[in-house]
Amino acid sequence: MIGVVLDILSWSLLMSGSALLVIGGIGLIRMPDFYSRIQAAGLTDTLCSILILLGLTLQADSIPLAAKLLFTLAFLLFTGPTAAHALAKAARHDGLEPWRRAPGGASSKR
Amino acid sequence: MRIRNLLAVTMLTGIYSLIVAVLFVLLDAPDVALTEAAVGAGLMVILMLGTIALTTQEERRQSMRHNLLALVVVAITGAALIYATLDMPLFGDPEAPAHVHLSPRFTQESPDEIGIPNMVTSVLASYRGIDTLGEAVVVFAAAVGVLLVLGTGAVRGRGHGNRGRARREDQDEAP
Amino acid sequence: MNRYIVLRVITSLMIPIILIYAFYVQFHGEYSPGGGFQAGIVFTAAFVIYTLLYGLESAQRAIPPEAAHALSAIGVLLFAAFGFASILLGGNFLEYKVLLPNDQAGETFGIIGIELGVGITVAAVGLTLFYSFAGRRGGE
Amino acid sequence: MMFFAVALAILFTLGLALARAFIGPTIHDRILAVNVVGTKAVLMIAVVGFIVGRPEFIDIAIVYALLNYIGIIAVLRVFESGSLAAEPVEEPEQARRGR
Amino acid sequence: MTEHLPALQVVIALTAAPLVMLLNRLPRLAWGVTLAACWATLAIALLLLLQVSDGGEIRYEMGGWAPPWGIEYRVDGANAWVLLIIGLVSAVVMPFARRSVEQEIPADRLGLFYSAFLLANAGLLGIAITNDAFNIFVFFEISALASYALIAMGRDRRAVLSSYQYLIMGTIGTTFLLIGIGFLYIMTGTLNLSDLATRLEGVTDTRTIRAAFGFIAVGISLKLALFPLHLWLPNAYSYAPSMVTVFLSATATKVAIYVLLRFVYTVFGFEFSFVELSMAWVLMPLALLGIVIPSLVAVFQDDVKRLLAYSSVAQVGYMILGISLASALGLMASTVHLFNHAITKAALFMAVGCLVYRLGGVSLSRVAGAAERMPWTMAAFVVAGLSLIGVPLTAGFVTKWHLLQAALMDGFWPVAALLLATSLIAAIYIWKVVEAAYFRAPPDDAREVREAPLSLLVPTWTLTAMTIIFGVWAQLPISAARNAAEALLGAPQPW
Amino acid sequence: MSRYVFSLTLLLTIVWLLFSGMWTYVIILSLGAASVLVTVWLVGRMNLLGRDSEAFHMLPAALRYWPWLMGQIVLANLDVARRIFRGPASIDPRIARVRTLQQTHVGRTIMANSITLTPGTVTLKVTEQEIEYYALTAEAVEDLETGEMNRRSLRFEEDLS
Amino acid sequence: MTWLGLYNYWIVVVLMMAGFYIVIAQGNLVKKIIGLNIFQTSAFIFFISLAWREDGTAPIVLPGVTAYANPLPHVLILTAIVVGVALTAMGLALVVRIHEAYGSIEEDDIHQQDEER
Amino acid sequence: MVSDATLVYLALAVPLAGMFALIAASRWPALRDSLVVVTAVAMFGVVVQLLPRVLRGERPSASLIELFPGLEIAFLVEPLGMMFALLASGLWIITALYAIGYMRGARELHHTRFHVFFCIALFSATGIAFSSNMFSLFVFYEALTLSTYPLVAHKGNEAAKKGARTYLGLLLGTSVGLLLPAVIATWWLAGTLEFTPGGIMAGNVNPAIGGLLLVLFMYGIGKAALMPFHRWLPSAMVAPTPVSALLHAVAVVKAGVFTVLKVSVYLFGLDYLRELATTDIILYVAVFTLIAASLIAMQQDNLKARLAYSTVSQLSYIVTAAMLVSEFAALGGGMHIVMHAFGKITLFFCAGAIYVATKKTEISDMHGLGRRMPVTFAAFFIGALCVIGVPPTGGVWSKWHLFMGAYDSGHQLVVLALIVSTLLNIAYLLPPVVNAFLLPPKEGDQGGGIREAPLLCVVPLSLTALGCIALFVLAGPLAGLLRPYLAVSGGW
Ligand code: NA
Ligand code: NA
Repeated sequence: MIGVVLDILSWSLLMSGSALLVIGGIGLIRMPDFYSRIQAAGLTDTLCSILILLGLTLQADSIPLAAKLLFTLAFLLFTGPTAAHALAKAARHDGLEPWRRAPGGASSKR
Repeated sequence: MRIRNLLAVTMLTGIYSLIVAVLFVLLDAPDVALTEAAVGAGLMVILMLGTIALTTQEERRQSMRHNLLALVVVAITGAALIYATLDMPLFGDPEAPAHVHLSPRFTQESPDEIGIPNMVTSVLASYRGIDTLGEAVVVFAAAVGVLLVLGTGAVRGRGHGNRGRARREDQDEAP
Repeated sequence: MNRYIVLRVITSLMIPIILIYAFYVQFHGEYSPGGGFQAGIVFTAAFVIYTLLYGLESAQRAIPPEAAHALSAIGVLLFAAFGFASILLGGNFLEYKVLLPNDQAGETFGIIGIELGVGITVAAVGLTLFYSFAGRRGGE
Repeated sequence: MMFFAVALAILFTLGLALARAFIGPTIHDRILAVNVVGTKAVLMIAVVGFIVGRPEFIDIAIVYALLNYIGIIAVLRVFESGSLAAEPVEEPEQARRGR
Repeated sequence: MTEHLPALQVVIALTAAPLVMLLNRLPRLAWGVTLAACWATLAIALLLLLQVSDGGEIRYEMGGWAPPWGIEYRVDGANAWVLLIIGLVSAVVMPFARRSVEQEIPADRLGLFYSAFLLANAGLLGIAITNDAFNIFVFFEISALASYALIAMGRDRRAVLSSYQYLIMGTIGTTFLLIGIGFLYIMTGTLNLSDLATRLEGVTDTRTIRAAFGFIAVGISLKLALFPLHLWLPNAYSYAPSMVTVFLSATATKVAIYVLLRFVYTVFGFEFSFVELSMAWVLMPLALLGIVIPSLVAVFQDDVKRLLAYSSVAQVGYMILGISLASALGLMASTVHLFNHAITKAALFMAVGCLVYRLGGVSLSRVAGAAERMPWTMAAFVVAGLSLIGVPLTAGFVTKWHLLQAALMDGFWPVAALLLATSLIAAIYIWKVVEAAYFRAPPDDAREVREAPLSLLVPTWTLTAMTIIFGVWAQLPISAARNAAEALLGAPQPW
Repeated sequence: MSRYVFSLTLLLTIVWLLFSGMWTYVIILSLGAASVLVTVWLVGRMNLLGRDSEAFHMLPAALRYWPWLMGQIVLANLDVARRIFRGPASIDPRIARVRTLQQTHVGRTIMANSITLTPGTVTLKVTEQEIEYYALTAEAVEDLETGEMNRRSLRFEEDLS
Repeated sequence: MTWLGLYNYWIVVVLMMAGFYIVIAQGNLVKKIIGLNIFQTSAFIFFISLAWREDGTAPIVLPGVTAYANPLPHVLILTAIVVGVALTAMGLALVVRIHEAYGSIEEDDIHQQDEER
Repeated sequence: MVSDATLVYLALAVPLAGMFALIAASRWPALRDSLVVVTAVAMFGVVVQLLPRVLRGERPSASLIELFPGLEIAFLVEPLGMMFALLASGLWIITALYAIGYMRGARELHHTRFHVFFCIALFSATGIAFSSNMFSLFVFYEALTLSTYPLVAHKGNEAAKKGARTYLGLLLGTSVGLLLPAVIATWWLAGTLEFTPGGIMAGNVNPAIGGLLLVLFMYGIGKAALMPFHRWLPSAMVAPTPVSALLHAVAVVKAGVFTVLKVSVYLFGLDYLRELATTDIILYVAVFTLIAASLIAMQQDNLKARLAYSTVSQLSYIVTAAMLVSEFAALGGGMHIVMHAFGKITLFFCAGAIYVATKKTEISDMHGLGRRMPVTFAAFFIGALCVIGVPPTGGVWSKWHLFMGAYDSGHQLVVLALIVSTLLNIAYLLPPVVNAFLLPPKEGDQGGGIREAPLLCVVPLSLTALGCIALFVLAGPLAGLLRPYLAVSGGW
């Protein structure tokens, strides 16, 4: 019984993670500039990793395996944003300007 | 499509290694995958970055010389490789000579003979121990070679690190 | 104040973990993927990232280049020592089963030993290479 | 079966990221793409481990995650300052002052 | 302990290397340890050669694992001969090395340098002694890696460049070799050379095995600098430090040729290589071109070292020619030339090393008039040069004699004629140097030059004397070469 | 100092045991013990002991902070995913700054990483007084200016000391 | 997966030849080494493929399983990878020195300089 | 009683020992020069010791080393070799005296090197003379080429180096390119290289191949200067005169024709030679060379060049003798080795003496010199007569045998050619003497202060001139010495 519940839970975690992953990948292509693509990449780095690795952890059959999966997750959560920050910082440092909407467009909302 | 920045090329090389590593996992070769990941995405990238840092990031235009001779050599080699595959056992065939000759002893008896479950380690360290000693020596030889060619890189006793090389060092702190 | 706050904080958290992980890879090569070579590279990686963020001088204070050089040789010698020990104990070169009364135990012992030798060599060589490249200043 | 679905999704994203790595256009885009490929490969290896029935090979994923991170930092370091090593670190006391 | 000689043959040099590296701060001691290791290596090689001189063989199971599961070292007449060549050259070159290397290599890297030398040495020994296809690859790379480092230590900036080019070419070569070994493995499931020979019998008609033969042959040909794959060699030999040139020219290509012989004769078998694949018809034209063209190029060189380097390519051609004659006598001529050329070329490059030591360089204009100030050095050069030309009573003549005989026996008259013509070309390029040294006035800015020190002269003359000794008492090398040929052919021959 | 050595040793031991799973093999356990000691020694040599952070005793504070952050991450993810579907027309990027309340490296790092971790914003530069960041939308800037994240990460920092 | 037959080998061949072409035709010394890496790595795939068997699993003991991939090629390639990185390190070190001596890492520039001398 | 082998070794060892002594004494010129003479005398003494034994019909032999089974360096003294060795070592004594005088008088440098290589050349020549098989002979033949190279290049100027290059190139080229393959093929076909009475080819080598081998041998023995491979000989004239005298009138060129005779008689055998199609071809090449070289000699104004072409021509006499395949001619060929040696060395000595005394090298500059250097020119006259073959010199006997041989074997054309050639000899050898005595000195050539060359030059040339005359009487004993060589070769 518990097995079935865990399976279903893990299933849904994995599926939603995969969905986010695909969306992030599309964003990586679709977003207009480097900074906005970082956000798309962030999508895949954070929640997506969390969902997939948690989903896998539920399938793990030993403590070391579960520990390693969670460790991997923690590691990704630590390093992902750090790398993203370093990247963005370097780009900024290099003088890369963010993409702006055309004046008079939706930005006038603010 | 040409990518002229060597940094980008380096990273793509790392990616290639990584994809190959994934492939190795798929092919049931976790030890090799681990090594390929460690080397191809780790050490190799670091060494290339070190080289680029000491030389240049930009490749000159048209350093690729499309010459006919190279193309012919590559074509012949490729044809020879394809030719060679034609009589090979099919991919994954359990009856292939590679699976019936030496392999059975390694996979069936080595756990008892050696007492450890990782057959790759058994073969590597015991059955083919001298190969592995050779491998360690190759690594050692690389150190000797690089020390001979590049020196030790010791920074002690020669003032401060690489300050002279850094560019735009302090702008970061500006508001 | 320095420009790597975020990186340094995160990384200094990670370095001990990377190091212990390297040792884990080193000593579990008999049971799971890994072994001396992979462990050596992971070990080197810890020092690479340390150098990236704290400078070469700090890294060389932690493990001086001379020590790395010596260790790269010592690792090989450790490996070879197991070979010579096998000969002295009546076996062929690298015949670990003669090292301990029980054949299987001897093999395991030998493998752990030579993997350690490989690990030491690879880690030390990795460091040596990294030092040589990172510490190089043009046209010596 | 569900692992296959996840693997396919990862493969899809890997492909898109690879495309971004080739397209660029800036070096930053490429590094970003490489980073994405790296982290997705970590997931891929973890999932493949389950597919081939040997999930304990997650070790490979961990090593890769580690090296990918270091690689990205190193690339940025070289790109920024043209050198692998950071400038000498300030005194430890100064560093601890922040605590 | 004697049963461990095959292992010790390689392992002594292999473990001396890290030891010597630890002694980097004590260069003299490092040199001493290296010397001791080389002499021990020579002693072991001699013992092994004696043990197999009756046509027998020695087998040694590494790690106590029986072949084909474990790696086996196997010594027979053929590789004992090659081991002796390596041992001899390294044992003679080390005494020579001390002064020469101290002058050419920075003092803080001497230990590293000797360590690299030992690695190159151990690699070559390992290639020669192992009976495992993949182990050959590993030792190839050990020696190659060390060689790249050694060559890069030359003082000219082109040394580094030529080392790089050698690295690229050499690595392509070993990768080809690896691919070929892979093909063999996929069809047989084994790596042990003897086991391969047996298990190949059923599958030689497959395309995979034919391709394996091709990749292995091309890969090794790159390593042995077979024309036209020789491009790396002249630069590498020209710009390397003197001692390195001496050692590599005398050993590296020889070992590669041995590996080729091993694969062609022992693994694939004479029948497959020469009858089914008609290998001779590929090798012979290449060998002939490889003799003629580099010889001609050598004539036009201005730098003595470079001249001798091109001559080395031509000499490789002689060895390959002997193989391509596809006869026992031709094979024997090649194997005896392995030795004769090793001592001859080593002696020549040592003499050049002496000149470099005193003159700083060896362009013809710099060598001009050297004979008067350095009579012993130049005398050694002349004597060894005569051996290179193939003048009677020198080692070189013994080779030519058998090679010509083998060519005539199969009715290859034009080949014989070409061989003789190239001997004359050799006479021309050697004589260019002799003429400059003896009959030209020294350059005006010539420094006060003295004869090379004894520590350089004695090794030089040791080898020079050998070119005479083994040209006069030729039975020794000839019987060893016959033994080697019989080991490769797998049957006694009616010589 | 000994506090750091102790907590590090403990952390490493736990990590080793979790990874290893071979709790009955004496050889492995003793090798593990040796590994832990060598690692601690090396970390000491690297001058990292108690330098910028100390992983182990962050745990309680982290446990309090993380659930909230998780929520933020989920919300932000959904937002960005929606905007990816709508295309570039739906975003309005800008660069903004927020004053930091934190006093330590660790505190500022947590703030900075939290900004980055929530999709839609990424930290560009961290100084003593403020964090410069890029935001995909105006809404994201407004969220940060409410100071919720600032307050919570300050709390984290206070928990640590 | 025998349905893959030999096709997978052919893909490997294409990869290998791409690397090989870069080695020969590239004038940039760093890229040449990268080409060499691709060439070698692709050759490694070939070896690992031949070790795989469709009814097997990774060669680490799994209770109840008897069919394992052949560990021998894995060992060979482990060694070959290590050899490859050692060669790369050496090659890159040489490139650094060439750059110091010639101020360029483009083959044409370098040869031109030596000819001028 | 010294054993045969010891004597043979001693004959070879003396020049080598002398060489080392010379090197040791190089700092003391007087000592060094006396050592040269002592060595030459000692060597001649040793060689003479062998003569009685050979005359008694003994064949002193020694085997030095065996390279590998069947291939050895070994010696056997037979009449032809005995004669050659006596000739070379005997004339060396005189040449040594002359050389000392010449080197000092002409202010040449590097005396020690000069004498050292002279010793090696003599050693090699002796080795050639005593070789018991073709391999040994080949070895010493090459050694002779190599050791004379430094002598030819002695002056070290461009001309000397160029001449020496031609010299070495042609001699080494022919020997390695043609002689060596011939030797190897012979070994392979006949199974031995031993000089055997009656030859080793018959029955082993079919005449078609044999004919080819003959061509290889005859052209391979470049020192015999058969056209078109004669160019080395005039080139060698850049050498100091003693070199030209001993080596290029005696040791080197005679080594060539000596080898021709040995090969014809002991490898091919006259009977076998008759069967070969190419024998006549070589014969006519030799005849052509003989005439053509004479014609060229006539056009040379440089005295040494003229003598050189004369030598080319005279060598062809001996080759002709061998190819006539007549015992009579072969005897004549053997004798001509000696006769021509004495005649030509005298002529070279004279040329050297003229150079030392006047620095003149061109014949047209020598008008009227006869009265100032009467001894020299008188000797020149006698030498010329000997070469031409006019009584009372020894030359007449060898020519006589040659004529008879040609006539006997029915080669009328050759007889005619020999007559024409003799006339040409007269035409190019006598004018220098005649002009020197009869014509007045050229305008502007005061000739003031010209006297005879130093005594060390004049005495040797007088001695050899006397030798030419003495040979007229000694021809009988010489023929007696040589007869056994023919007895075994011809079968009569
Ligand atoms: Na964010
Ligand atoms: Na983010």
